Amino acid sequence: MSVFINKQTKLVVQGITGRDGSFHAKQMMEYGTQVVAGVTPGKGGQKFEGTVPVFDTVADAVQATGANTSVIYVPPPYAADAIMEAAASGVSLVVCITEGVSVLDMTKVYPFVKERGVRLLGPNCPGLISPGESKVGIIPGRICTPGPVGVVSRSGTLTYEVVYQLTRAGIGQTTCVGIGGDPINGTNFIDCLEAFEKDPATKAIAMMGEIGGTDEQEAAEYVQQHMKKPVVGFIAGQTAPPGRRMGHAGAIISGSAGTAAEKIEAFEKCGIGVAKRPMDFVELIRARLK
Amino acid sequence: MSVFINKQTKLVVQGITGRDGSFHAKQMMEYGTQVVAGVTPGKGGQKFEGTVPVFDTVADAVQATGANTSVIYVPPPYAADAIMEAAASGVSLVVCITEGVSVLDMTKVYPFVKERGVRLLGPNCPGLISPGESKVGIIPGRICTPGPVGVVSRSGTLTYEVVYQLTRAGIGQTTCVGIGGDPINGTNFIDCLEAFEKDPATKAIAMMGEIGGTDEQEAAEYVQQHMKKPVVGFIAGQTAPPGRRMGHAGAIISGSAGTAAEKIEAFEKCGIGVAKRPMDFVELIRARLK
Amino acid sequence: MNLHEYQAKDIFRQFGINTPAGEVVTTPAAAKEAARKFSGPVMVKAQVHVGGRGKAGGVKFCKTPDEAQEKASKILGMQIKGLTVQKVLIAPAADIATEAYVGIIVDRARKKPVFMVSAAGGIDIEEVAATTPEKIKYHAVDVRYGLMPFEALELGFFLYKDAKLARGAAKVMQQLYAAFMANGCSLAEINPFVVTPTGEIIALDGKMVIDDNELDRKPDLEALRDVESENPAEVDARENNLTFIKLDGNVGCIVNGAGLAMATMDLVKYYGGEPANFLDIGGSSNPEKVVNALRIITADTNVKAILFNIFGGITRTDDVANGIVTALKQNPLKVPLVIRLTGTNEEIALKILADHGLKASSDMDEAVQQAVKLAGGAQ
Amino acid sequence: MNLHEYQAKDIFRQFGINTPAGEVVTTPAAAKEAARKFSGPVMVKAQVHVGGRGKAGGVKFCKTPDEAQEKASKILGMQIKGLTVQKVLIAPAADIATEAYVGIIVDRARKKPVFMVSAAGGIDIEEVAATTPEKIKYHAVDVRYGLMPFEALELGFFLYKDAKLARGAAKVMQQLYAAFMANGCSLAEINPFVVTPTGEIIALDGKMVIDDNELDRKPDLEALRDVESENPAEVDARENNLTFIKLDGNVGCIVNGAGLAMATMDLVKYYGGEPANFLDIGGSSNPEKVVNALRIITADTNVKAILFNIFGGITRTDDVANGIVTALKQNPLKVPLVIRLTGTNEEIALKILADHGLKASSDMDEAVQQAVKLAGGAQ
Repeated sequence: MSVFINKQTKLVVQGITGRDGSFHAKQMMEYGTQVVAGVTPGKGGQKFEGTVPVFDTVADAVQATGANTSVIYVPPPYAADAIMEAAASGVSLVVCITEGVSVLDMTKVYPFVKERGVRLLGPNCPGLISPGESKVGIIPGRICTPGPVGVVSRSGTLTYEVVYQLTRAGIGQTTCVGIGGDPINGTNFIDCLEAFEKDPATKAIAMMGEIGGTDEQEAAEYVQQHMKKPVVGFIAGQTAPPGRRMGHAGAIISGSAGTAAEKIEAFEKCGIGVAKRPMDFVELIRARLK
Repeated sequence: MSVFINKQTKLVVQGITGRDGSFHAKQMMEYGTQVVAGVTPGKGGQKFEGTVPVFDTVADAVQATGANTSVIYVPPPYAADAIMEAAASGVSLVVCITEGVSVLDMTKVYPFVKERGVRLLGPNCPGLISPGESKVGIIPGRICTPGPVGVVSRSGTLTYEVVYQLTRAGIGQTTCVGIGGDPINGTNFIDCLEAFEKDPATKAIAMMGEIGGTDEQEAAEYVQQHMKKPVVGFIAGQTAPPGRRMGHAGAIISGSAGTAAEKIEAFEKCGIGVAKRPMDFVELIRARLK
Repeated sequence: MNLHEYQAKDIFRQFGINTPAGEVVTTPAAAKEAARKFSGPVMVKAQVHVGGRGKAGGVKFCKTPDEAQEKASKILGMQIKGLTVQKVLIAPAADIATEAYVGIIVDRARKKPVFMVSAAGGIDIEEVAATTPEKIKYHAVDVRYGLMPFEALELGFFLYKDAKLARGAAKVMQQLYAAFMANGCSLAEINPFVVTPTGEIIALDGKMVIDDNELDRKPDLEALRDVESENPAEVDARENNLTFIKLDGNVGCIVNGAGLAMATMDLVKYYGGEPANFLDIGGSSNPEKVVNALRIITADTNVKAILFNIFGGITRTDDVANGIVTALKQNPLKVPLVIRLTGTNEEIALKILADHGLKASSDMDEAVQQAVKLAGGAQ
Repeated sequence: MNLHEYQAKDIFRQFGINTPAGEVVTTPAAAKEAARKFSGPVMVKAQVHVGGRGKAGGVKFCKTPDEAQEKASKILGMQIKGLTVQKVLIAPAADIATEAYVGIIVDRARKKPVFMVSAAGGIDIEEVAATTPEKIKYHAVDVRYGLMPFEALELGFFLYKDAKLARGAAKVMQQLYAAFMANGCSLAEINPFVVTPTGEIIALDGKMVIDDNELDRKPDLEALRDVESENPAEVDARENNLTFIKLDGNVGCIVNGAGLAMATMDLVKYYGGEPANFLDIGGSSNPEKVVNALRIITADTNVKAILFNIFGGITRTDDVANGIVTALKQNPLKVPLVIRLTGTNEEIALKILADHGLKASSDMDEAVQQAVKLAGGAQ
C-alpha cells in the first residue's frame, strides 16, 4: 500500500524531450513507473524511446492514454502554465519538479488547482516514490525499499539522507513524499499526514521540516488532534541566520518567527518524537514500530 | 410564507443617499421592510430619515446592524464593485436594481458571488416582494396582495401588469421575483422555481419569459423533471425583430435562436400552461389552484 | 454598438494583430488614389453594419486603380439591407493559403466570454455550425484567470497541425482576447483568419461589437460611433435615452419597460394589428422623453394610430400625462391616440388628461383592441 | 533581490504614487549641489540593504546645503550592520501631519499577497504588531480578482475617517498593488505613508523586494541590482549559480541541497563546531561549480577545515570528485579537507578521488565529527 501513487498510476511527462525530462522519464520507466505519454508542443506524433507516444498538449495525452498523473520538467517561466494545463486536463495528481517558479505565479496557480480538486505536489520538489510500485519525480529509486514508514519532507537531499539511513537499517517505506520548499506549494505536511493516517500499510511517519513559515507548527497540532500513528520529526536550520528575504514583515504576517527552536518546541508539545540528527530517525522510528 | 425574503429580512441599502436609493428606501420602509442600514462612502455616521444609520462601507453596516440582505442603487460604473462588496460582507442575498452594468464586469462578479454562496438577484431587475412581509427593490407594493402564487419574471413592468391582474382578480402572491433581463444575471428561472417548489405556501407559479437565450427552455425541462406544482408561462417578444446585438454567433453558441415560438413549444412540451396574453394568467392560474 | 471593419482593424493593430493596412474613402476618386498607393490588386469593401455584404455585391477584387475607382463608384451609395453605403475600405488583396474563423462572444448560458474557432473559415460560420458542427471548437474563458497560454495553444493546434502556425495562432488569440476585454466587447471576430502561402497569419476581415453599457466609461469608443450609417430615427431615439426599433406595421407603441413593450406589440398582433415599432421610454421617465417619443413615432407616415401603455412603478404616470399634453400642444396629432395608464400617481394623471379633453383606459387589453381598430382594424 | 529606497521610489512614481523628487549622490560635494537644487531643508538618507539605518545614524535632517554636505560626508563610507554606505539619497524634507504604514507581502500561509496597514506608521511595524496588534489591519488579495475598489476603500477608511483622505489612500493602495504585481515583488512597503498639513498624501520612504525567480524574465529589474552594496563573496557565488551565506564559524561547508546544507551545519554545531557558511551547490552540479565553491570558501581566512557533504541524486558524485581534483590542482588547500559522498556514480567518484590520494566517507555523521575535530575541536 502507499499514498498518492501506486502500480495503477499512469503518468504523462510534461517536457519529456527536454534534458531533465528525458533523463528522468527513462529513470522512472526503469523503476517500473507506467509512463504512458509525454508532452512537448510541436513534437506530437513522435515516440519517446521508441515506445512512449508524445503529444502536443496534455489534453491530447490524457484523452489518448487515460493518464491520471502528470510530472512537470519544463523551464521556470513556463512551469505555472504547465501546472494549470495539467490540472485542466483531467489528471488527479500533478507533480512539479521545476525549481525557480515565480511565487506570484503560484498565487494564481493555487486556486486554479484547488477549484478543480486536483492535488499538486511542488513546485521545486523531488516528487514522490512508493517503493516497489511507482516513482514520480527524481528521488533515487535505489535508496528506497518497501516497508511501513511514511516519509514527508520539505527538502530534497535531506530526504534522501534520511531514507537512505532508514533503508540501510532495514526499515522500508510506504511512500516518500517531497513537498518542496517554496513559499507557496500545492501540498503541505497536513495533507500528507492525513493520507498516511488513512493508509493501512503505514505504521509510522518521518517528517522533515525546515525553518520559516508555520507549516510544521500546524502539522504538529494536527498530529496531536487527529493522528493515532506515531510521528518522528526533524527541523533543519537551527544554525541558519535569520532569513533575509522576507525580513520582519513576514514574521508579523505569520505571527511567528519560524525558528527551528519554535518548531521543535511545537513538536515536543504535540507528542512528536524529535530527531536531533538525521541519523536519529533510525532508532526513534524503530522504537515506534515495535 | 415566501421565498428569499420575509419579515426577518434585515436590509442594507447601498446608495441610500442617492436620488433613486433614497426614494425607494422610503418606499420600502413604508411597506414595512426592516431597513436597518444605509451605505454611502463618506457619509458614515449620518442618519437617513432620522432613523437609519448610514455607514462608509457595507462591512461596517453588516457588522453594526446584522443586515442579511443588501439592495443596490448605485450608478452603473460602480455597481459591479458594489455587488462584490455586498457579497464579501456576509449578507446572504444581494439585489442589484442598477440598469446598465457592463456585461464583462458581470463575468467577474458572477464567480465571485458564487464562490461565497451568496444569492444575487439582478442586475437590472425590479427586485422582489413578499406581500405583507417585505419588499426589496422597486416593485410597487399596492399592486400585490398575499396569496398562493409564486411569480417570477425577466422583465419589470410586465411583472407589474400580471401581478396587478392577479391581485384584481383576488389571486394573491407568496413572492414576486424579478430576475432581470441582462445577459448575465445572478439568479435564473430554475433557482426561483426550485425555491417555490420548496415553499409550502406556494401552490402555483406564474413565469414570464422573453425572447433570447435558453433560460426558459431549461426552466421548462426543470419543471417537467423536478416539479409537482403547476406552472403557467408567458413569452414576450413574438413580434420582435431578430436581435441585432449578438447576431448569429450568439445563436450558434447557445445552440438556439431563442425565439418566442421555440420557447412556447418548450413550455407546451413540458406541461407548462401557456398564457397567450398577460390577462390569460388569471384564468389559467385560477384553474390550477382549484 | 457595432464597429465598422476598418475601426475593428485599427483596434486589432493596437493589440499587435497583423492586419493589412487599408484606407477608408468616401469617393471613387479617393478610392483610385488609395489603390495606387498599395501598388498591386486591392479589395474595395463596403463599410456597413450588416452581414452578407459580400453576397450583396459590396466587396470587390480590383486589379488596377482604375478598376478600384469604377467598383467604388458602384458600391458607394448602394443599399445593403436598407442601409446606404457611405464609405468603402481600400485594402491590398492578400494571397490566401487557408482561411479559418476565430471569434469571441459573451455567452449568457456559460456566463463567460467564449472562443469559437474553426479551420473552416471564410464562409458563414452559421453554415459550418449547421452542417459540420464538429469543425467548431468552443472554449469558455474564465475571466478571473484570463486566456492562459496553454488554452490559446490548444486552440492553435485545433486549427493547425504545424507547431509554428499553432503558436502564431495562439498569439493572435491572446491579442484578440486582450482587445476584447480592454474594449468591453460583446463580440470580436476575425473571419477569414488567413494563412498566406508564405506562412504569414493575417486578420483579413474583422468585426467588433461593443457592449453599450461600456460606452459611458470609454469615450474613445463612443467617438467611433458612425451615426450617418445608422437609421436616423434610431439615432434620434438613442440620443434622447429611448430604445426604439422601427418595424413595418401601423400601430405606434409607446411603452415603459422592454418586457411590457414586447408584450404590448404581441397583443397588437394577437388582435390582428401590426406594431409600427418597439419603443421603450424606460424607468424614470420625464415629460421631455414622452415629447421626444411622440415626435419620433409621428414621423413614421405608416402609423395610423398611437397607443400608450404605461404601468407606473418608478415611472410617474403624471409625468407621462404632462408629456402627452405638452407634445399635443406643440404638434397636434393627425392620427388617433389611445392611452392606457395605471399605477403611480394615476389620479393626478387622469385629471391632467381630462383637463385637456383626453381619456385613458386602465385596461391593457381594451386599449390594445381599440388602437388596432382605430388603425384600420385587423389586417 | 532588495531594491534601494531610491529605486523603489522610481517605480512608485511610474505607477502614479506621489513621492518626493530626490537625487542619489556618492560624494559630499554632490550632496551639497543636490540640496541646493531643492531650496529648503533636505534629508540625507543612506542607501543600504538593511533595516534600522535611521537608528544607526544613516538618516539626517539638514537645514542648509552646507549641512547636507557635512552630514553626507559622515554617512558616506559609514558601516551599517556590516555594509558600507556607498550612496546617499538627497530628498526635500516634508511637513508631516500623520504617518501611517502600508505594506504588501506574499504570505505563505494564506498563499496570497497580503496588505498590512496601520495608522501607527513611521516607527517599526514590528513594535506595533507586538504592543498594539489591533492597530494593524490585514487584507489578503485574491489575485484572480485583483484588489477591488471596495477593498482598497475599506483599507483607506481604516486609516482615515475623512472620506477624501480615505479615497486618496485607496488610490495609492491600488497603485502599490499594481506596482507589486507588475514587478514580481515579494514585498513592497511605504513607511511612513505621510499626510501633510495641507492634506497631501506622500510616500516618504519606500522599500521593494523582488522575487529572485522573476529576474530572468524581467531584465529591467535585474539591471537595478547594485552589486557594490552587497557582500562580494555572495555576489561571486550568485554569479556562479551557488547559494552562499557567510557566517562566523571555522568549518567551511559545501553541500548539495538547502535542507541537507542546513542539516549539515546543524550537525557541525551539534558536535561542538561552528559552520563558516551556508553553501548549496544545487541540483545539477558540474565540476566548475565545485571549483568556484572551493575558491569562495578558501577566501575566508576563518575557515580551518572544509567539509563536503554530497548526496548524489540528480547530482552526479563523479562530477563533484572531478571538481575537487581540478580545484586542488589549481590551488592546493592550506586547510584539511573532509569529503562525504554517496549516491549516483559513487564508485567512479571514489576512484577519481583515490587516484589523487583523497579519501571519502559515506557516512555524514562520521564526516562532520572529523571536520569539527580538524578545525580545532569543539569550541
